[in-house]
Amino acid sequence: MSAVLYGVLAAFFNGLLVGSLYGLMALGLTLIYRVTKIPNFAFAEYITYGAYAAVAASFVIDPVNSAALLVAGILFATSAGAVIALASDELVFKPLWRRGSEVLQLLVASIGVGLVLRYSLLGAAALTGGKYLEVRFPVTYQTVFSVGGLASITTAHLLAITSMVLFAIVLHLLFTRTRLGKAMRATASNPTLAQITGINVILVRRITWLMAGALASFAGFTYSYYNPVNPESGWITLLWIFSAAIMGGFTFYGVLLSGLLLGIAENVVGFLANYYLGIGSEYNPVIALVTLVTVLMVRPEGLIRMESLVVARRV
Amino acid sequence: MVEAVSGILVQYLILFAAYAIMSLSFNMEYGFGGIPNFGKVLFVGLGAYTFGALAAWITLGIGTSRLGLEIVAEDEPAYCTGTAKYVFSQIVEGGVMTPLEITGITLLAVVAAIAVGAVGGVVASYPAVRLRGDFLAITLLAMGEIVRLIVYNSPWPVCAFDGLSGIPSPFSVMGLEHNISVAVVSLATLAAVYIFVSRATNSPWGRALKAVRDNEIAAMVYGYNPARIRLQALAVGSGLAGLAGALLVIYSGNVNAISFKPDKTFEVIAAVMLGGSANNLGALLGAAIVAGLLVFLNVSSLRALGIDLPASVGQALPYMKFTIIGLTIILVLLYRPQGVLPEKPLKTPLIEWLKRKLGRK
Amino acid sequence: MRVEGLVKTFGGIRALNDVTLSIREGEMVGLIGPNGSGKTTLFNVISGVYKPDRGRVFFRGEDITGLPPYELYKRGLVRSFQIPRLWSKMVVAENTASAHRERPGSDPLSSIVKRKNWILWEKDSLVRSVSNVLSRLSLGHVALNWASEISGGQMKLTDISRAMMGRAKLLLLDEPTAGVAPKLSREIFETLRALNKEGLTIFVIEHRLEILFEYVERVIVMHEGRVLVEGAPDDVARDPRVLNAYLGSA
Amino acid sequence: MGSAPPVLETLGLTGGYGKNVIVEGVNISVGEGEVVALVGPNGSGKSTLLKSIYGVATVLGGRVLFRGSDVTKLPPERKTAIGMNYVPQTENIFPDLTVRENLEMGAYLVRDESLVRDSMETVFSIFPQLRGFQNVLAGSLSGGQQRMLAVGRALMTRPKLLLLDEPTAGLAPKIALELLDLLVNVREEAGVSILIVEQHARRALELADRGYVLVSGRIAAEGDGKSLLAREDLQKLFLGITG
Repeated sequence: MSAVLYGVLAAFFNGLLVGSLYGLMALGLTLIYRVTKIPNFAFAEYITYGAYAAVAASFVIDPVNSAALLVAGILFATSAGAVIALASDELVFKPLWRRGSEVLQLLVASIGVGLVLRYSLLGAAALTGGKYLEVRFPVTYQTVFSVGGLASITTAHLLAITSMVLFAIVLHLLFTRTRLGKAMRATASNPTLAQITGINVILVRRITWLMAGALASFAGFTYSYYNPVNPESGWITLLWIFSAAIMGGFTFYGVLLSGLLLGIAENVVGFLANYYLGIGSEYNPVIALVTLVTVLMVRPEGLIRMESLVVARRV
Repeated sequence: MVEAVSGILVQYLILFAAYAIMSLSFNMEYGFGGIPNFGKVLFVGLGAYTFGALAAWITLGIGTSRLGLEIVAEDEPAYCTGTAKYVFSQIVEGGVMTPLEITGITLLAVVAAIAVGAVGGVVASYPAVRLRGDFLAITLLAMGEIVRLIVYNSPWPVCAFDGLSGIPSPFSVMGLEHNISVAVVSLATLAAVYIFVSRATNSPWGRALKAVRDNEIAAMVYGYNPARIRLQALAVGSGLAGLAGALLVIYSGNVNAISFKPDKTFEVIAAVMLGGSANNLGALLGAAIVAGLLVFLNVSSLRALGIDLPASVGQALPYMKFTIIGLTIILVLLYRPQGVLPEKPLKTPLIEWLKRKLGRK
Repeated sequence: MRVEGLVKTFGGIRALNDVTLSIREGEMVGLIGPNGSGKTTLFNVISGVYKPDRGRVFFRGEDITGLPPYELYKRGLVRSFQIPRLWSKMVVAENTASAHRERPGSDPLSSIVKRKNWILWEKDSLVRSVSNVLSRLSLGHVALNWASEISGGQMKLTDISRAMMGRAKLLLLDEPTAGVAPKLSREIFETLRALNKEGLTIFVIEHRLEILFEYVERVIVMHEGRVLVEGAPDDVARDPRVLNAYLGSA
Repeated sequence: MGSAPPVLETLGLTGGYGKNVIVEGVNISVGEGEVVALVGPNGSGKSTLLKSIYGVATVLGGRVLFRGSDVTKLPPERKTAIGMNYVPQTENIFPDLTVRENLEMGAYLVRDESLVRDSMETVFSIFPQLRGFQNVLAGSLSGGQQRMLAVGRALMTRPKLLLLDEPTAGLAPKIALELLDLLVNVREEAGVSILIVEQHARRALELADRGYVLVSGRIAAEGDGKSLLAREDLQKLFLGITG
């Protein structure tokens, strides 16, 4: 096999993994945005905290039993993320929303929440002697099959892809088939009318945050399963997550596809640019960001929309 | 002890001046004009890169020819090489250039930094006219990251991840104490910028900015072209941001793209929200507090003040600063959304006259 | 001002259905009609807030269809809104002042370089015209209050004060007296009449017909997106079609 | 109307927004199975009266009786639960939900699935047009269809009383007429009393059993629809030319 093809394949496999993570992470962000209209910058931190909580599970569970550890990791991560997400809404976003704050104020508030969470974790890691400035989930992934030893599919791929697809389907079904999901959409679409029809808007909001937080931290767990994690890991990925969410037009299937596409494009295009033009892979992130800015400028309603969301209304 | 404290105080004054200029500029765009320029750090960076590269390039060109040297540099600017560092040090110590020359170069580079910043602002007004609110904020933030990532990885203009360093200090060439001189010049610049901004905003233009911010359709009906006013605000604001960037480089003698992460924008946002949006004095107050956090919450600063921290706390301290900044943003939004110094009517003859008239009653 | 064959559709509903009408220079004309008959939409199309699907708008002989509102302002066309769109975080006097037709110092460069100029202008002429307009509308005592913190009637008046400052040739007023006490409503119309006498053309949507009919020379009645009747107030009031329109003709 | 208490009765109802009084001392009643029209010139407070009854606007004085019991202080969602429903003039649907989902959300408080299905059938039989659009986003319906959906949504809880705020505002005349005709079906098929605020006074009064004319926040005339229409002074009331 020629070197180019080989390299492209390796980049593609890697992109598949990274892209699934983007998609997985963007699902929770989308959930929050669709129900509460908050562009939540603190979402990155729910991911990071999830990863750290998963690692914390290994202090409790005997690391020899890897299956039990995986389960404990997931449980620790999701419960931590759900609690933190809910707390950030109850303490910050809900009071602001009640007062009728504009979107931009909510955005700034979420940046504040993000700073507090991120740097508290960094501070705590530093306080404990810097040992936790980088952590890794003790159970590592295994190669499932490999082409020539470099381009390989691993259990991390399987976990990321399956969970992303699964959660996207679950969320889509939740929103289209269930009473709760429809109540969530109704709340977002017309809160006053939702209240009149007897929907408990506050409860719906709480459930949304719990779910989104759990999703974020599950993604964080998945991240820590294949990569070392530091307190800034979530934050560094945040703009990519936003890219995926915006490209997908904040629809669950759209976000899934955009995430995959971003991850694959970033890696494959990056590889080709390196191979033929000598541009280093350190420019890869630029691809995602330029895509984001382009999409926002040209089609702010998203590139890949898998549902019609906002319709032309009378002005 | 006294020396150490005064050293920190000087450092604080410089940082205060730089942050105050950034805050005044962000306040003009966001507070008065309602444009969420979350890419503030991009324009500060543009100023810094421009100033650093231009000053280094000219200085090095003159320096090498006078020293009879020749620098061969492949794939990177000559000023990134080790020889360049030697030339720079010779300029400071060996009197290769006259104070007048180096002052001229510095001023030229400052003007260029302002100009490039302003041009960047004009470019940024393209999305600012088309997008609103959160999407605009994310776009500008992402634009900032794109430029930072490229600059950080490319040898042009500021030597990639090594950064451009050792730019000769004009004050040292003149035989002055560098930090104190920078502090004096920064404060003088800040004073000029403050007068500029407060005159520009306390004017019919300030009313135009607020009109577009408060209700765009009404502003259009009464003859204001929002696209033009947004462009003006971003051009002026980004020019000022470029100036702040240049000041930071003059102070440190280095430029490295790593220091222009979004966090810097967030510090500025925190300063403006804390001090009071659409209030220039508020921006100063906010900058004073934020710069204070950044300077004094440091192990070395605290040690100089006689406070010794356990080693572990010392390591956590740089992070805790940002926790406090984040907390500040949240608390201000929750409990005093208008900031410490709330928005006031613009100081124009009209308002002064009305105050006198209504006050007399 | 003349509009020809204006059509504007929203999601399948024809808000304006072939509207043709004209206003002569110096006239004061009332526009009435039941809710949803297209009055406000007509104003929005004339003033450039919406673009019409079909038809043209002419102002003093010039085709101004689809021009942005700030271009229309330059040509002397100013409007007010039914729900006043004030600049809420500016004080009343600033709201009034910002609508002034002359605007030295309203860009960053001239606000600094020509500072003496505009300060002098503001002291000499702006202060006087603002205080004139405000006292004429009895807003003097709230001149320094935030526009978001005055009563609904005062908001209405502030909006009118802006329209007066614009020193327009044609003024479109959308329900200037809605939510204003009856006595004040009359005063508003007295002011409008005085402005009209000074040469301002006024086109006004109004629901208080008893007041409107006293002041305008001509009334245009809209119904279901069309011009139903136009004529002198007394004739219009007696026209059976108008009664039908208000009671709901089958 | 027999001896049973009227479905709705207001006693000296005064309401508005904040401290702003818009309607004052209004006494009206709606009997079992009656369609009552509330007409009057623009700005006379018709919508506000409806909102005060349902609890969306502030009640500043007086009482609201629903089937004999005092419901003045009940929040809107409680009123929905006990059989009153309200269709606001605007923003009366969930634009981002499909037609079917809008109806389901209308019956959010009804747990019994078969009841929901029955109610939906009733709505579709009253508004056959909607049946074909079940899976279409409500926001993309035409204005007339949106109003039908809004009324249908309110019918999903099988209310005893329906408060309709200008269901025909902004509709083309032909469509408005169709909708008003359909409202007669609503009464018959869903067995509900209706209090309707209507701009098209003539149509509404022709359709209604009784009517009230509201002028400047007070009841200026009342009676059965036909006799109200015959009154000459009514025309004057509408054009606001007094004396």
